[in-house]
Amino acid sequence: METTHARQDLNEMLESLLHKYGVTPSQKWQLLLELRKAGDGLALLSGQLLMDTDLADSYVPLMPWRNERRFTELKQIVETQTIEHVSTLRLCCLTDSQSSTIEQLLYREFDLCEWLAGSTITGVFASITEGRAANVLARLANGMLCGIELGVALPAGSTVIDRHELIARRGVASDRVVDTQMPQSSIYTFTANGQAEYTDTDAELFGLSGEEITIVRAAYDTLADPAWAEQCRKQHSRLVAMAKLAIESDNKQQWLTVKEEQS
Amino acid sequence: METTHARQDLNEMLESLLHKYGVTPSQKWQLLLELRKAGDGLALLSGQLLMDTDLADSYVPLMPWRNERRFTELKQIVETQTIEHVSTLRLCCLTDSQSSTIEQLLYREFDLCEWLAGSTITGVFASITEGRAANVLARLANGMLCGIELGVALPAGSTVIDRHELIARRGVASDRVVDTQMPQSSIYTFTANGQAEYTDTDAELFGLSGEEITIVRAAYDTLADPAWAEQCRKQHSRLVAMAKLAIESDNKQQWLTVKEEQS
Amino acid sequence: MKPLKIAMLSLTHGHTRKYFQTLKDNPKLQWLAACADSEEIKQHFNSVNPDVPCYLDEQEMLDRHPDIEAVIIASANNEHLRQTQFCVERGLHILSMKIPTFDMDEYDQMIDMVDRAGLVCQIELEMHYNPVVHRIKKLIADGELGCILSMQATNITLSPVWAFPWQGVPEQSYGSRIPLREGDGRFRGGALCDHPHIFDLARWLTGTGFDYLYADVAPNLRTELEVEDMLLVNGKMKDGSSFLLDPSWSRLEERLKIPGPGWEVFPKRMEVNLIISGEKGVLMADCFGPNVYHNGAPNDRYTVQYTYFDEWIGLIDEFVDCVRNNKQPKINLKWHRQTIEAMNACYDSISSNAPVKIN
Amino acid sequence: MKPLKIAMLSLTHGHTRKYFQTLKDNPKLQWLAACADSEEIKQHFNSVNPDVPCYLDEQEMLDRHPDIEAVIIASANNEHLRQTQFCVERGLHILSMKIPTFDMDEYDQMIDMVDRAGLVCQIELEMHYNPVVHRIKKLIADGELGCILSMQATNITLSPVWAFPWQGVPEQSYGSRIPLREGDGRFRGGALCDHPHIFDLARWLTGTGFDYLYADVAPNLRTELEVEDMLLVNGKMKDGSSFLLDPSWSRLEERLKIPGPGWEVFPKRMEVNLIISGEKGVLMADCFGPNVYHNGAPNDRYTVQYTYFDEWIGLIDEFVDCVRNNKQPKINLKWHRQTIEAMNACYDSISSNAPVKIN
Repeated sequence: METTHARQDLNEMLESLLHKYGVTPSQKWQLLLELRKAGDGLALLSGQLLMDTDLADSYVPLMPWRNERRFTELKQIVETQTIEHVSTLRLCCLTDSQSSTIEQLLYREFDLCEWLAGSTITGVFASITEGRAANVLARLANGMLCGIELGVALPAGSTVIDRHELIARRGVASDRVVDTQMPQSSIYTFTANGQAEYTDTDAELFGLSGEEITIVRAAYDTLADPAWAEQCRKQHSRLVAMAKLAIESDNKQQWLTVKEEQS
Repeated sequence: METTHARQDLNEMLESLLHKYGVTPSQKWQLLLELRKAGDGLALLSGQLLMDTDLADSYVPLMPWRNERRFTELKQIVETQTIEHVSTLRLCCLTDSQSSTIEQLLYREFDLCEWLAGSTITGVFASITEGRAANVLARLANGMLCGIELGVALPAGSTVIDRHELIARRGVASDRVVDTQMPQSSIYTFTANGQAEYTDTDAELFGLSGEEITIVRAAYDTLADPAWAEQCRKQHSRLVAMAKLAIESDNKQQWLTVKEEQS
Repeated sequence: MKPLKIAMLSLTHGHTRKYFQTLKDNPKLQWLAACADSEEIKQHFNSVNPDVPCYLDEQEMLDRHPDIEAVIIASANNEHLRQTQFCVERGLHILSMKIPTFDMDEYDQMIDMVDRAGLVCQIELEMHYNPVVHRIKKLIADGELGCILSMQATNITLSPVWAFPWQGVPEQSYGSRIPLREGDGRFRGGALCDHPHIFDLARWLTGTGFDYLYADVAPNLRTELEVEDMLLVNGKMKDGSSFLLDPSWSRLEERLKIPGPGWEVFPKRMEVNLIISGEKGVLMADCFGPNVYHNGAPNDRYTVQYTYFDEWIGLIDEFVDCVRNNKQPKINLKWHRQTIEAMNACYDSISSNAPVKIN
Repeated sequence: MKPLKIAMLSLTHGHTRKYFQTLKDNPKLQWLAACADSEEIKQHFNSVNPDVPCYLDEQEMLDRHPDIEAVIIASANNEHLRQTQFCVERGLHILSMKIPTFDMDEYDQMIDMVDRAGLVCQIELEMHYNPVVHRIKKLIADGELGCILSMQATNITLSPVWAFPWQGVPEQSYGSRIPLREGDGRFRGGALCDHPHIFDLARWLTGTGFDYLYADVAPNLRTELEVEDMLLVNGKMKDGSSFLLDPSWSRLEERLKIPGPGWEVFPKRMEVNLIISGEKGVLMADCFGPNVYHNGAPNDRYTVQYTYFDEWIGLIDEFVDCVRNNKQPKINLKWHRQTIEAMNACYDSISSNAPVKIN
């Protein structure tokens, strides 16, 4: 995760947001940017960091991508039936090998798949090469099909390249504008220091990076609504199991069904 | 101009194109990539290189941008009335100060303005800062208004950033896709050597850069049609005069009319 | 902090609906009442805000809700002087839509009456609370671009006249009926009057004022309108940097009476883009992008679905802070005066075909 | 070089119209005649190509134009075997549309008859002449990406069935009526049959063959069709690299009988995009972009206007060169065989819900 701020800063930002909107959490809490022994109270951190750990009661696994505005809008496009009868989801996420593992990308995209589709994955077929590229087909309980293209082969330090497209009987929705391949930015600068890009989407948390903003907002949501924190824990268990299932599917060259206890 | 090939290569490419399509020029010719004393026969080169020179009879000033496919298509969108009743043209071209002067950009964009609009510029108002940025309003004989935004403030070695938009009573046409700011490419590569972009549009001249292709094709057109070469010479004189007029407009802080002999 | 008790006037401005959610959700505000310009507007308001009392008479509203502390003036431009006076006389703080008045004598009267009453009068220019603009401001302040050479900016939208008819009536939008120029059948009061933001940004981002402006109009896209819808503005700032501004209604619209999904014909109905060239480099910005995209309901047309529009959070934060802590908002009447002067200069330039100096 | 005397058969294939300009303009060709599949098609042909004689009987065309040297087979897939035989018997070189046949016995008969006759039979896969594909091929050959780990590719279009009905008829498109799988009301013969290109590119760009393929269908966008329109293909190549291919009709269309402006509903009616991950980096490509854009006639919808479609120049260059100089085209029947095998494997995988091996 791109972090330009210390953990302390983010905790203070979250604290002031809770104060501004009058939210009083029922327990002590701490926002973490990496896996560490939780202290007193709740430890809030991205579920991607908890994939290889037993989920202790104090951990709240966050799915910060759900707080990205583009995904909020895509979900709303589906829910308001702006596009109707989604048939297929086409998800893609490419990173470098330092910022993600294939398992972590599977975790994120499986979650986005289920959340955007409003359904649960029932089975997967995966082709994975050297733990560096994965191609996955997932079928959802509501009949939709989802293709997931993942890779960690970008050079170190690259920004994430992703795409999320929903194809429906009426209309297509996507976070990439037509006839483009690359994510676009709000600001481009060209100076003697080279080219830089900026995309600021949140004036209230201005100064934080995009990823920092989503983790703060995701943590806020779980503190404001403990029932939601509980749902995150349940979804986390499913996502970890499905990521493992995808790897097993590649090993066995088989379509594998998500078992009941996973849903 | 980005040249990855020697002049000799381009002359050979042009020769083979003439041969393939059975075109036999009536005079000796030579394609030039920089201003030099012309030898025997015609010297074909970009008109932008001839702005400070008397136009000797042997020079054929080329407007190679007219051979860019995107501009051919934009012109066709106007001519076929796919968009109807154009009101305003919005043109923009930003380069570094090594590859262009403001005068050269004025030359190019004035030509594109008249060619896409199918009309002639009747007057201009320009604001120019330190010879490094220019903002121009041009009015056309057919009533259209054109805004031209120019700059040579990009860092050395930058690729050109431009945009050409036509706004009509029915429809908008542009060479930039909606909700983007930067020119897009056909291919992006991300390797340890950094990011690279490629846009190949011409399999017949594959291997040449985009600018090389347009200069070869522009030269071909003038050799295939001597009447067209003569028109290029006339247009060249107007464009040089209008670029000077824009600079005069900035100095005088006045709207200036294009004089009859210029049209 | 005690929530600010607030009301809305007229409800005929294009931004009216943007306040509804804010007024309901923002814990810093307590929305007491609204006053509609007409019975038709009142009925529509009641249908979407059934819990907020709506009146047709401003005095009646105040009589029923004597604890109102501030009002949002959301009316046609030619109502602003009268409503400002009305508020000042009753000691109400004001959050006003973007054009106080184009008549500079009236404008100075408004400054004078607000100053003497010691009230907050904030002009709503929401770009000041846009996160992309924050970043641009910071990059310039950090010296990334060096001295500014040139700024090119668009503030282009579809035309709201079909939903807000006063925006097409010269007397209501510009304040009087003045021909654009000799031989042109159109009058002042169109797209230019709708788009002060880039004039404001040119001043705010460069930190200097306008030196001169030259403007020209193009043929209207909407031939039915008697006001201009396409124009371009050229000129220089006092620091010698040049600019080109596009404040047009250059995106076509479906002629909806009540704006909603499917309003746009071109996929992006609103754009504020900037290119700033400086001695050290170039910055390009889209203040409302990137976004998400669909071609679904209602028209199956490709559409830019904006992903963030949070300006009203910061705007209300500032307004409440100014009222409660007795501060002057950044965009007060005095700051905003040169923006209005510059817009008037554009109209004068169009009619004279010559640049107009700003003092 | 003497121009090649050429004719067209059937005129029912979606690419038919792309040849008209080429056949008229290309100095390497002399277009002698055409033979239409029906009176209706003949009439339309005559209206756009009044100078080219058009027949309804293939033998009659040859009798009238005995100097025809080569033909373009532009017909439904189930006509290809018969027409190939017809041509071979008459010593005519063949440029054939993209699916010779899905029946592998028939396919091998075709190889055999063409081989024995010593004729050129080139399969039209125009991506081989696309300049972006040339660049990709060169970048891979130059080792920019190292060994390939993964390839993701789309070959998505609108559905041409309303203009070319045979593409929705299992018997004419796939060659027989075979259910997609138990309990599914659809049959083989839809979008997959229209999109061999990315299967071909996977082989051509990686330089290896398919190991296994797994495919699945999604709910149809067009519920009226009895063939599949949405599917995805997963699997691995022999070198261990994995792939995900999308050969869907995932872009909606106006149901025009004769394709033309306004055909597309989604702005981009056709896309071939690739992402190739290698040990040394990643390549992303759009073989048909960037372009120009408008929202004008006929539907005021935002539309991608393609800026280059020159594939037919290189395609004809190769075909004429092969005929005149007795060469084998790159995409001959033998090369193309595994592409067809892989597409059949997709259908088998859909019906078995298991990956299918390629030998």
